Amino acid sequence: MDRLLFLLATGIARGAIFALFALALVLIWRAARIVNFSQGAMAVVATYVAFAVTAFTGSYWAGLASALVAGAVLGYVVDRGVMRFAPHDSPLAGVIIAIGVVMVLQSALGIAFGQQYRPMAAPFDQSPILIGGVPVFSPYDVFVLVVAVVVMAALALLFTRTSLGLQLRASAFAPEVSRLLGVRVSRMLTIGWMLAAAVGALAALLLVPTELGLSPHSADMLFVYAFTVAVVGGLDSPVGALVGGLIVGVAISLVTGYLGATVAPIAVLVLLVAVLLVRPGGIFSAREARVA
Amino acid sequence: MSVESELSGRGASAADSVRASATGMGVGTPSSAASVARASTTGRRRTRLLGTALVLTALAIGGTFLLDPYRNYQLALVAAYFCATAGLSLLIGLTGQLSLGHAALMAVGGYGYAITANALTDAGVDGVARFALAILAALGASGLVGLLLGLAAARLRGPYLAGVTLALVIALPAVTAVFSGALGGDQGLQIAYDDVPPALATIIAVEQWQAWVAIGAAAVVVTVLSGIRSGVLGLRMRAVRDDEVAARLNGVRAGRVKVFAFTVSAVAAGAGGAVLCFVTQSVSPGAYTLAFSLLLVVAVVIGGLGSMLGALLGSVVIVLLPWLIGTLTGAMDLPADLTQRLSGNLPVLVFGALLIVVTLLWPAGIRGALPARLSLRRRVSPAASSPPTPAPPTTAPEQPTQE
Amino acid sequence: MSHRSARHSRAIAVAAASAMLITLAACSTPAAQSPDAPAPGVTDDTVTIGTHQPLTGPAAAGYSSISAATQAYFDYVNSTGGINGRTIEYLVKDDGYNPATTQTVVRELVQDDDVFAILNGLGTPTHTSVLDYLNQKKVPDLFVASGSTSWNQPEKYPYTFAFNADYVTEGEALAQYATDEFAGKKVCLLGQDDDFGDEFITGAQNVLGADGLTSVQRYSVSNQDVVAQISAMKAAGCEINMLATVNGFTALAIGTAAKLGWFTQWFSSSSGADYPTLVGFLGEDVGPKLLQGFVSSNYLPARQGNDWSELFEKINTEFNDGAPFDGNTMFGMSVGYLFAEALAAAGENPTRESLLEAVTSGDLVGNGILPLSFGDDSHAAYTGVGITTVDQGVQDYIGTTYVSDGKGSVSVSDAEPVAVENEGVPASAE
Amino acid sequence: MTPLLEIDAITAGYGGSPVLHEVGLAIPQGAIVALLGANGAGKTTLLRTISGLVAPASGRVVLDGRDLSSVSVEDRSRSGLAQVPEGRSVVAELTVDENLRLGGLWRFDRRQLTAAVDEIYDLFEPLSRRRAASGHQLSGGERQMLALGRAIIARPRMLLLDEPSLGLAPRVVAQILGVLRRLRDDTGLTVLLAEQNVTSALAIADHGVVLSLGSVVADRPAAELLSDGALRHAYLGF
Repeated sequence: MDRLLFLLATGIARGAIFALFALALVLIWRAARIVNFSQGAMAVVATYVAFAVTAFTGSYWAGLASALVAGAVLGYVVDRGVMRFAPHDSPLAGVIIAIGVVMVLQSALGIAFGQQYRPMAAPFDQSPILIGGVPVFSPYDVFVLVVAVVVMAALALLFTRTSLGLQLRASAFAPEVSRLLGVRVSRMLTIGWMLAAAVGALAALLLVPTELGLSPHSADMLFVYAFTVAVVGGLDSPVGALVGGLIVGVAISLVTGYLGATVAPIAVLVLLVAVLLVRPGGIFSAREARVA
Repeated sequence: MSVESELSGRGASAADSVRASATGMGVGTPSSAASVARASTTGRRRTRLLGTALVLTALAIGGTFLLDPYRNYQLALVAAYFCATAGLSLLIGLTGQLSLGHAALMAVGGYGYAITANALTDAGVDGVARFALAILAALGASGLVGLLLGLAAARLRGPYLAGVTLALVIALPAVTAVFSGALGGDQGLQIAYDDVPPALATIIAVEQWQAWVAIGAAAVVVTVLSGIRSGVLGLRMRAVRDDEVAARLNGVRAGRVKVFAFTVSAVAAGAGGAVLCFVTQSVSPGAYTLAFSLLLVVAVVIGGLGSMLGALLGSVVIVLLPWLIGTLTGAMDLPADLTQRLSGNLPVLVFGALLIVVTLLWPAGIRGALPARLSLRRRVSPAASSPPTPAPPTTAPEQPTQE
Repeated sequence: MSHRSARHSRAIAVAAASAMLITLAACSTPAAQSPDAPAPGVTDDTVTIGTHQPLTGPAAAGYSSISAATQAYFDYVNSTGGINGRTIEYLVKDDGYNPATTQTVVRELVQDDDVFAILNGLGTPTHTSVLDYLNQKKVPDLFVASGSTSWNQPEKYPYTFAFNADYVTEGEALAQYATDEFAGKKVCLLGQDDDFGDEFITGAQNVLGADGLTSVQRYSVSNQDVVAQISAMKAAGCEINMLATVNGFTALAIGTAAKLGWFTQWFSSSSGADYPTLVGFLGEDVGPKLLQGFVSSNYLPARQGNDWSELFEKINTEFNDGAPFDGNTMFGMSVGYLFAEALAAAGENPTRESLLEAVTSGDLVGNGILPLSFGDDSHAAYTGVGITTVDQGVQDYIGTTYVSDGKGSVSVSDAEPVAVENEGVPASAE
Repeated sequence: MTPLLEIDAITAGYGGSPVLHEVGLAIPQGAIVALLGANGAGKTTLLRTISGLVAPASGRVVLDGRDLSSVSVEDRSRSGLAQVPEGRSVVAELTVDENLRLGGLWRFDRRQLTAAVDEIYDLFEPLSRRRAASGHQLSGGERQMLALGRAIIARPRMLLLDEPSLGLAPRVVAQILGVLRRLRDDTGLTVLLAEQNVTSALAIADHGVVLSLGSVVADRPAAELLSDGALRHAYLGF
């Protein structure tokens, strides 16, 4: 029982990071109908910026802020520099270009910084607090959860309560009509990329201190798991990203704990196939009609 | 090059042609006149296809004599990759299904080959019998996995399918670790080595023999795929890609077409994996990574989606480019540290940049940019038409077209 | 349809031309090697050898510095005039720890670059994929960088020789040390989910008995989260925790345990026990504290406080741009030294056969803390390991060395470490 | 007096095959002009060219003396040109309220916007009862009202309407056209109304333009069009 609680807590803490990253995927999907395969690589680039800034200033928070800025800048560059020119007649073009961006960014990082892991310190203690003798969340886990909740709440407010959010949603759902109404859809698309890339960068930044350290491949598995999360939840659904993130995080934790680490990727595959066979658009798919 | 000939030209017309063919000769009871006409064009097409295949294979086999053993090994790799990229190109280019998991399907073929070959070796079977049975097992295994995956794929669209295939290739090492008894875990399986047949032993080296076998296998796979591609089935695949609803309304069973395409593509990939296993005498999960899967996609895209010649050119590029870059950086007198960082990374950088540039500026790939001579010949040919349209003009994603 | 007949006649012409080629060309024809020709890769003043190493990809982080160290050692030897008047050219090819790439680059080394031998190819899955090939081609495959037992199969792979003490031996020695010094404690094990973990577990069980391990946990390199495994070991009440982990995961295991408030005894394989690397992962502040009392096995000279380390550190400063001096540097230079020794012993005009003879002669001594075991029926380099501990930031031998008989039985050895001679340049053949 | 909207020899189409050939029109301030013609005559293409969604191969669109050639769709809208596309394209994922606000975002601040939205609710009474309903819950008539309301909320000078009556009950059509007429009378709104429903369009229009196969074949006062039997037969089918 204790062990179950412990594994659940661990799964939730990691699931929150998956959910954040998946949310970033959902944001771009909604805005541009592109699954941003390059998001992991973009997030790692931003995390390198954060690493450098933290090393230079000695402040974790300056690093965090710079990761958000760097993420947004990258989002701008990738959108305006590459994605905007993607042929619109093929739904595959965006995916393929994104794969190209991954290859470019990761190899550029490898050439610039080499492959070694650069350990990143967490801003809070990572030792779990004992509750009734059971180690549950560490202060850092709590920090991660709080950040995840705050970011999601802020995004929800942005999208539902502000005119920018209204324009972002309208541009995503009906770009042509929005333009006829004077909405600068192209700018909204770029803002969507910047927002998503910043959120993705934040997720990677939160993940790295719990792992071996920063390397050009730090976000590879994060992307795979978060993509699973987004697909399980439904690419159109931010709520799906949140719920999917927790499901996948807890599932991986339980499988690793009870069946072994080796089985985890198989469990993810099985989960993915099972969900999609029952609901081909993910658990929270709005409707079948809106497809790429 | 009739490998390149296409029945139908631009994507938009594919649905229309199916409409015509569905009423005339497609799924329903065909009118006899139409079926006669079809039989004769099919016959002509087949003859020409086989002729081309034979000539090209003979050329490739002849070419092995000009190469040293290492180039012959590279040629064998190209041939093995060609099996897989040809299948993948058919899948992506014709049905619009994006698979990021073809490396896993190749691995299935490789394991099928290795397990069968080892069992046969233990049973005392060797030579051609062992090779043939092991290849059959490889094709069967990859076909089965492809069928299962295709059944799921038929229900899924674009990114969802990409997600499942991505998870498949990620799960491959886990599968081999869990079943390490049969699959050898991380180290994979090793097989006994097939020497040059005694009759040829004095003429050719083993690398050359391996290249022959690989070329032969690729020739068979690609000829079959070309046949499918230019036949009624290819037409139906295009129709499903362009407009699934329209295709359905015209009697094309979209689900079946997709499952069929996925299965065929998986078998082709499996053949590639089996050939690779034959050439290298081993198969292991580390060789079939996500990065390799993406590299196959790179090959198909930069070669030119949907085109067999493009798949071949793409395979050549992914084999030769890393070697070329390595040779170049090796020749430059760079600091050791920089050389180390460039090695491995630079080819990936170039591949990524190529992928972006080709998709943005050159959507028909290398194949589409070939000199006019080839396209001229195609224009004269009656059964051929305009170059392949890699990008199906489907109901485009809603996206603003400009600033 | 005239174009078609034109095509056919062209096809026939092409076919005829290729038939001509087939009869004329002899480029690929296997030629018997003339016995007087110099060995591949050997000229009057150079010997070219090659290796495959993970310089990129996820595994590069832990290992890419090894070949640089070997290269630095060869540069040092070359600066003194080389071996028997020949400088050693070391071709390092990146395989990204991908067996498919290994196969390609090793063929390139053998067929295109005509190397004399392959030295220190790194990794079990990668090197396994070229084992058959190298032995078919009769290319000396020296001092493989992995502790798999696969390399020690003289009958099946006469051209392949190991370098590392194998994982079984390491597991046996560490388990024996636990039995000798920590009798009655609960011993557990965390292992990588591949041959590394499997063979290490076999070794531990050889000594402790089939159910002598209280808990056995596995991890997968693709998942950098070992909380579930460490918490299970903690819950099982483990007291001695054996690790078949690479450096990153050793650090991850120790760090994760610390986060769980669990400060316990660790026994690590040499593959994941490099002190400076571990401190790098754990951080300068807490690393030294968490690693106090850390036990591991090793067979190469300690990183500091002996003649070898002083020599290698000097070479590192001079020929390796002063790269961090760590376990990988020791390993890489030791490999270089052993190869130089073998090459020197292979004679004035080395051939592949004389090189193999030199290795199997049993005369090579290497630079380890115990003698090499190479011989006609052993292709294992070290059949034993010494125990090291970390005390106040210094990782050194405690003087206990175990030797395995290869049948599951371990005994204490009183072997003496090999001393440095001739400034670390093996004497050329007289 | 210079016309509010001037279309000068527009040739336009999709993928290189022109739908419109040298179309010219001039619409004076405050007029309601009916754009008539059979299905495929080029009515929608003309409207999309005016609003900027289709780039003409040649020719100009001039609004109030300003050449719009290099003006983006968004900025055309912001300079007083509103379009209600065919098919009552409300954004189905947004609520009625959000759809309306979207139309006025660029023009008003928060407070003014609320007032402007309320004005639309006054104009289309049924909508005010469905403020929180999402677009896909609305009836066809409600959608048309919403699309029209959203187009006029930012007080455009020129309104382009594409087949507003399509598929709607006559009563609803009358209501919507009535609103148009009132807007013109009250605010001087200029309207270009593409319709297949000739009678109801000409009932409120001052002027009629007939397109056939992408060319203007008639450009006359509404009453004249109605009385020209030959023209009606040839192009308007009644």
